[in-house]
Amino acid sequence: MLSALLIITSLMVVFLRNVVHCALALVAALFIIAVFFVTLQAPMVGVLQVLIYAGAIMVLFLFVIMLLSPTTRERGGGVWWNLGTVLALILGGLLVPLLSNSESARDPLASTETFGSPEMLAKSLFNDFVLPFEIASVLLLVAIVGAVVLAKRER
Amino acid sequence: MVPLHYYLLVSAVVFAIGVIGVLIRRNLIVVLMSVELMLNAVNLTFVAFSRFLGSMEGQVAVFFVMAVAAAEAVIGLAIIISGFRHRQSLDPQEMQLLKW
Amino acid sequence: MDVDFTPLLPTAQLLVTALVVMLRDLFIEEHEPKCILVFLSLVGIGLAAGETLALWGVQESAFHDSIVLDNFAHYFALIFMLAAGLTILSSIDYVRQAGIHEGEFYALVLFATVGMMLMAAANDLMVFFLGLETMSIAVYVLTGMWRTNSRSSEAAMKYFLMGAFATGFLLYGIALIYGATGSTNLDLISDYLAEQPSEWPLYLIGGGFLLLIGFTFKVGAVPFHFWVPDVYEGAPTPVTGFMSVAVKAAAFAAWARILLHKLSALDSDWLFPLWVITIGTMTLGNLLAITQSSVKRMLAYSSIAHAGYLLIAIVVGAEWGGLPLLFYVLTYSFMTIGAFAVLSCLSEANNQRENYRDFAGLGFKRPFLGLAMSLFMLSLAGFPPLGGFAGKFYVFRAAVLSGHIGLAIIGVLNSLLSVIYYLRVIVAMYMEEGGAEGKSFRQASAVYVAIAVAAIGTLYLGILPASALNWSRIAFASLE
Amino acid sequence: MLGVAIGNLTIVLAIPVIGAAMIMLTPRRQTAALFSLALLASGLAFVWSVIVFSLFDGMSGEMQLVERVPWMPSFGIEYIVGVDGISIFLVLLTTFLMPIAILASWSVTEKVKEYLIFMLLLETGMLGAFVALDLFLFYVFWEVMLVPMYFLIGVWGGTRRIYAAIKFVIYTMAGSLLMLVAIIYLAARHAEAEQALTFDLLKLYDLHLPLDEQAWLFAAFALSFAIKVPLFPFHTWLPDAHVEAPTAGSVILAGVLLKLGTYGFLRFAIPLFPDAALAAAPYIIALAVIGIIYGAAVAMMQSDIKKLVAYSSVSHLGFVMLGLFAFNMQGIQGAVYQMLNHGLSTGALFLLVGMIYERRHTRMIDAFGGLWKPVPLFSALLLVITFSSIGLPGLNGFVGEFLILLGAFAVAPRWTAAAATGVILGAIYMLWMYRRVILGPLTNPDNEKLQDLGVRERIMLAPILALVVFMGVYPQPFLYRMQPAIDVTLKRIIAVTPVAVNHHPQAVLKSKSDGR
Amino acid sequence: MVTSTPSIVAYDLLRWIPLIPLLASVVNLFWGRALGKKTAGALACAAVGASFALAVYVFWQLSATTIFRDLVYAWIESGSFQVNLSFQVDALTAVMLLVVTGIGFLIHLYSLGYMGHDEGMVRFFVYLNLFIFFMLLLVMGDNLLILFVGWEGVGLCSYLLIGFWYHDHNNTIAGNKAFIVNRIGDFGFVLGIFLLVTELGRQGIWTLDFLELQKHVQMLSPTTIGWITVLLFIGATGKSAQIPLFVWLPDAMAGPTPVSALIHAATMVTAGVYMTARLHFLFALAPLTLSLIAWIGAATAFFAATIALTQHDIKKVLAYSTVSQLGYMFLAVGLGAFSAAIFHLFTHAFFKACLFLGAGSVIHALDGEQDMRKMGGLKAHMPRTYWTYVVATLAIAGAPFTAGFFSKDLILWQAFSHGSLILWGAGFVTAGMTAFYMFRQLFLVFYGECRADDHAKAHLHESPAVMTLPLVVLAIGSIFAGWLGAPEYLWGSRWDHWLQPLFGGAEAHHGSVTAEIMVTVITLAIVSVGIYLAYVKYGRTGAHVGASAGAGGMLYRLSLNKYYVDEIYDAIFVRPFTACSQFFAEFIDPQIIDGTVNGVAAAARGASSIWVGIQTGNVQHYLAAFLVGALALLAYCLGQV
Repeated sequence: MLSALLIITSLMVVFLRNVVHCALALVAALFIIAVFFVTLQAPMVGVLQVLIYAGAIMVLFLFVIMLLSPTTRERGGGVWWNLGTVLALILGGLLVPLLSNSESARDPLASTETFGSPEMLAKSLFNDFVLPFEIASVLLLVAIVGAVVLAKRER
Repeated sequence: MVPLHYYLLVSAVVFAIGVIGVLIRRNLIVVLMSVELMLNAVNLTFVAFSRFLGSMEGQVAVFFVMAVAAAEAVIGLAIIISGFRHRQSLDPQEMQLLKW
Repeated sequence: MDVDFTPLLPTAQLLVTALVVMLRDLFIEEHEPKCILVFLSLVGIGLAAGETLALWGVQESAFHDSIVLDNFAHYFALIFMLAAGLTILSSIDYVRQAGIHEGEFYALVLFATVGMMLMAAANDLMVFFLGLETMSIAVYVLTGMWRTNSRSSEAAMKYFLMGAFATGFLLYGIALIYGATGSTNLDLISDYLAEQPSEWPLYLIGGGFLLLIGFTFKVGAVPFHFWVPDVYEGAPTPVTGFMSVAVKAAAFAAWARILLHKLSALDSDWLFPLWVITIGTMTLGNLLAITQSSVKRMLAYSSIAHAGYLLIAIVVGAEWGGLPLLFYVLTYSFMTIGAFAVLSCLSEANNQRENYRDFAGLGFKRPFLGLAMSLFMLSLAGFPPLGGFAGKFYVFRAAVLSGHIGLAIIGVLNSLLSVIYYLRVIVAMYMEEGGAEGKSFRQASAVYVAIAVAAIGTLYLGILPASALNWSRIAFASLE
Repeated sequence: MLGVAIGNLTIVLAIPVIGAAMIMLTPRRQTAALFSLALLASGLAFVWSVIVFSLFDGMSGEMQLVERVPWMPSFGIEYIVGVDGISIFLVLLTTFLMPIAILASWSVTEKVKEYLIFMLLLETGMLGAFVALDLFLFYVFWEVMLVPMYFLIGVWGGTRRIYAAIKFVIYTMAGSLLMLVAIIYLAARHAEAEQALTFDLLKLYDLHLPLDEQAWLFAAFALSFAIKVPLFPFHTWLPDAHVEAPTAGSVILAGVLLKLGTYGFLRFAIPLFPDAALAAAPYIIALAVIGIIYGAAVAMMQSDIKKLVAYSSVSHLGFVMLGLFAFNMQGIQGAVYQMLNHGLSTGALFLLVGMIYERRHTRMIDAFGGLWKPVPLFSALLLVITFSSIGLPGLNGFVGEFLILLGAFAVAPRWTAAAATGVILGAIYMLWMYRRVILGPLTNPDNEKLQDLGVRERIMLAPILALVVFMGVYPQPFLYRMQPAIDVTLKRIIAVTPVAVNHHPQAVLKSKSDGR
Repeated sequence: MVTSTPSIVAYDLLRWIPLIPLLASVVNLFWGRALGKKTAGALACAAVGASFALAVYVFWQLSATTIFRDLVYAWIESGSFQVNLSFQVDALTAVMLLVVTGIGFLIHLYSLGYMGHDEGMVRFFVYLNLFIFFMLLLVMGDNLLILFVGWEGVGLCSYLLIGFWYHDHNNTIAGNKAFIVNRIGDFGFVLGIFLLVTELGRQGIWTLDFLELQKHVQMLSPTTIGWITVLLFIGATGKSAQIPLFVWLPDAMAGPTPVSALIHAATMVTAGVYMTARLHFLFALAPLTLSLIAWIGAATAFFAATIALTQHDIKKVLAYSTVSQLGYMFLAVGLGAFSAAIFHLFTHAFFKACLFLGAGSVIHALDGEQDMRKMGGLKAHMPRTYWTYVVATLAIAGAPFTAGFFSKDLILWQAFSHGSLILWGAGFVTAGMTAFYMFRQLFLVFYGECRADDHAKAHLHESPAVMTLPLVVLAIGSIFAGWLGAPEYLWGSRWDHWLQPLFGGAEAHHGSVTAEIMVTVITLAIVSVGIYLAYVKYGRTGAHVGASAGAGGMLYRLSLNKYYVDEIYDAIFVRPFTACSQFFAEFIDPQIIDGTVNGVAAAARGASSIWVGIQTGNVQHYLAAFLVGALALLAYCLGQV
């Protein structure tokens, strides 16, 4: 049920003609994924998903869309669309057998109720993954600098 | 309880759909969105695995992926903007200065 | 919790340097000279290099084995810093007259270097991934930094799109491997692979292949090479040099550590595809380079071809290929950086002088540039006694010793093919008239220093490679 | 590492490089200084090589004055140089021709500095290839040699110089790269067999591979050498290179470079892979003979003197190959002797052609005629050299050709008979050329004002002519020094006594394989 | 036929005989101009004179059974193959030595006068001395290779001297022709040597030394010897202008007349005969080759004579007569009568040299005119030349008690007694024709009224003494030289005694004296017939020379045009070869071979320019390609398990 929704929204992202509609479809898709996260006992991640993606990133997208407000309507259809679609479908066709084998069908482990709680996330984040955490900060710094350098309007 | 490969398949499908978008859309912003879609598909995989392996690493990974996704989105949009300044278009197929 | 930060010292050093450069930049007025920034960054690199040398031989892993500092990491760290240093040296005037923000430029070069060092040292897929992204994003920006130049921005766009696309696959691969092995830590992964080779889930191998795709993209091997010519041509010349050397080197470093060593259990699975990819990469690169009219683009294709030669070392496996791989990367860095430095010497804001005809007569108008360039070209073509030859020799030697004589023969035939277009540069420089005016070239000593260093390195590695070979052996041995 | 006392051969190798370095430091305006420096360096190299010759013991066939310095020890790559009765003469030939070539370059006016530097580097390259006893080292010099020649042709050459230069390089590399693989493979096999990693030629001699492996390796080596020689189907780079190269370039090219091919056969291809060489002998002999006749026939049709001489080289080198693959003392000795002869006479021919070209700026035969009246001395010298290359008894050419044919006749009488017609053809095209250029009425008015050879030109030619006569009248000093070395080589190939017993290659091969 | 083993004496004076002319030549080469014509010429003559004197001195001490040897140094050593530069003089060599140096000296003298006005005189004498040197090398060398060196050397000198007046194309072409045709002969010669060496070498004998060879010649199988001798004889046909390689000699007349006399009549062309005689022990073992030689000799003698009948050029007539006389010599050789051959060589040297020099003197007088139709009636103007010419003509025609009489009849008698009538017949007829064309020449040149143009007539003059003196000497020689070899029924042959030890019983057939006299008489008969015909046709008045040209049918034209041999050779050998090498040079080399090479390069470029198209510049194409690659890899991954 959920997954059907997810797939539909994603398809809308890809196939809707209007950029804004695409963006909104993407927001919807991200929400659904967040829901998935919650069902998978990752509430914290789900929350972050909503905040960062639906909140920050999508807003950024919408800003840029407004900023550039493309005048020309995007051209679509034609052989290229079909070709691309076919290739992607083949990709799906290859991934499916790759992923769906008996081994991956095992049942979930009996999990403690604390699993996925903010504490656990924080613990592993600041113990095992403190270095990546630092790197991530550097990464974001780089991104900011870069964005400024690239997008700043020349005086 | 839903088996693991159910999630895996869903994410695979979403990934493929993202790929479609990157391939066929002639609007860079949408292409960028499709990339985000791909990354989210991967996130789903991560979380699913972490759930079924009972290890937090997957969720942590998702955290980092979000950071990366954010960074990429930012840079991508910046590049799109600076490119838009050069040729008033968002059509990736109109970038033809460099070839052969 | 007690963490030993010493292994991170060089990385941290560079990071700090980058920040300092950026901050210092804020206090410089628009039109003042910014040599101080160059000075700062070089000092920082120098210190970092010094620390790395001091740490040479230290074998430590920190942060729950998520990062390993060994000679391998140090070796590549030195290569990255060398590349960064030479790039900065050769880019001073280029950047200035291209109207690129210098502070950010140098800072980003340093950031990229940090990312690379993390890649080379990463012992955890997450660390590797973040390092990779740090590097990539920095390089995307560097590529597009010449904002007044539409080619530059187009290159950035293409690079970014394909890079992000590839990232998706890479990440997917990581996810699957994580799913199969239950960890992102390479030690644990390799242990898992060692323990029960029998019941690998299919998607483990699939993940391995997706990872492979990501790497193949980064090193620019056929059929994932399409970004290379366009991006290299569009990017500011010093950046191109930096990319073709440091980025490639970083990718190969990670490849050597992760695929060749930790995931070596999967080698047999992708041996054949790699074999095909190698041959395709060498051949296509050399073939397409022949008909280029722009030297810069020719060098881009030639860098694809060289990725092919490096892949030979990968294909023949860790036992034989390790040492040649590292040695080749070293020699390749010198000659390529040098070539691009010469190229950036020629270019001007309004006219980039990248075509063969712009080189006409250069050899006699600017003997030093001519000599250096022909040195680099001959070295790339693999003439003894230059570094390029030594590198090729050991690669082919490894191929023969490990029984891949076919690869060796195809390799030498390819380098025959490459002679055609490398010599064209020399033909232009010495045997044709006209071309760019001699005096209009940049006189800045900095570039010449970079070129000289590169040239000396090329010669030295060709004539007395013994010590360098020794280092690379030690470095690769430290992986075990 | 280089703390070892530097030996004489190394000094001979080093002198030109040092000279080049000094030239590099000299301001380019002082042409005279540059030339005299180059002349000094090459002359010094010659003197020193004569010293080496005096230290050389002609009675022993072993490698002498050997120097070993570890280079890349972990890969068994060493710097090994040494000479034996074969290479010493080629070294002398090189150092002897080089000063003359530099004298011949007096007419070079622009870019003199680079020109001289390349000449000297070229000399080192060639010398190195002659004295190297480590396969890796040999390969290095072999390729190093290529670059200066490429520049000499490409920068100071004629109208189609670029085409010729690139053709030259590509052609040569095509062969040598495969040889590189073969070298590596050989060393690898040796490492397998002996557990000793080395590229030392003398050690590799002792490795005996099965015939099929030998065949492949021999093919790889032979291809690269055959291109250099050049053997019949691989010769087309030669005319272009010769025609476009500046005079000195042609002199060195014909005088020394081509010898590297034949030398390579004698020093590397044959003794390293004796069985394969024996098996291949019939085919190579066939090619050589075809080359002799074909080269002569094509030479006869040329209207450009330089091209004619170039094709004559194809023919002459065919003789050398024929001698080498006779696998007996007469054949090989004759071949080595003929290498020297060809170096001298063809070198002199190119010098003379160059001189006339400097005066008239054309090399077309029909632009001349009746030159004897204006330039008698030139004509007389050209006559002598012509007859030397025809192989007139009493001049050097005869001794070599006679021994070659004698040796070859014992092995393959019919092919030798065919080859001997090459002697007739040689007379035909050379005399025809001479007649059209020098004799007959003086028709072209441009030729009336020609002035005869000047002092510099006489100085250049005198030593060559002296040698041409001396080597024809009294070859013993050369021959008896070669003999022991060739003996050693022959022993490596097969247990042939110097007597030209009639061994048909296959027969010997069979007997050998039976012996195993 | 093992000969009495000769006694060998070391005698290091020999080397000076060839060396002196060489030194003179070198001196003249470098300082000739400085010395001036006169001195240079004098020096040259003196040198030859000196070596003549030496030769006589050596001859004096020589006995028929001794051999003088002089080893200078080892020339070539290779493995066990060794050749020395060393000389030997035995009975045979001594004869040749005297001929070469003696006649050579006379001709040098003559040249002083003849070339006196030529600005190239110094060069001329350089060549001439060089020639003497090589000729001496040829006759004195004690092994086959030194002989070959001389052999080639004289070829070189003849090349140089034929083309002496280089500014005329015909001369230089003739020179080339001479050298190249000789090369063809030498080709056979060398192969012969190789066969000899290698075959003996297989027996362990490595030598080219004549005495050694003679010792070991039995080791060789008859067939081998047959091949060797045939190959060597091919060399001889080249050098001595026999069928099929005689074509160069007539053209060689382009050279100055003394050259024709010395090289192309007296000495060089007889080298072939000398060589066969020198290797008699080898040829004697090859009966088939001998008969081949005999037939070729006879045929050459006959055909050359027929050609000589009709020639107009005074020197051409003599040239063909030379060829014909050489034919006689080879006839003798073929009959195994080496001694007779050498004897005829000896006498022929005298009268033919005399004839050539006479002709030269005539040409000199008419400054350069060579066409007999423009001569006549010179008897009055140049008596000395005339008389000597008459003597020589009689000698060559074989008038009784002249040199030619003895030597020619000896050969004919050999042929007759040998029993092969055809050979004899050929020689016989040739004798008649010889008489005819020689007297034809005599009449045309010296009798009748003078047909020369006026300005030539104006300064008709007898040649100076320095030219006529040699004529006289040679004329005397051409009478008495023959008396050495008189037949048994006269005072007997000292010649045979001299050469007997060398050739052994080479000629055994001595039939009845009556038969021998018979043969002689018949020969004289046909000779006189020949002379009579000549007189009838030309003697009374040389008026209708021109008419005679018209007369005569096809045969006449055939003979006049030398049987079109040159044209035939041109059509058979020269043209096809040139055509084929043209094909090589203009098609095979540039198109096929080079075409392949450049083709490969072009292919690389082509492929490059095509494949470069895949780099479209459209990023989404790139992405698609990326995806395809990824799919391929994943597919492979799936396919594996």
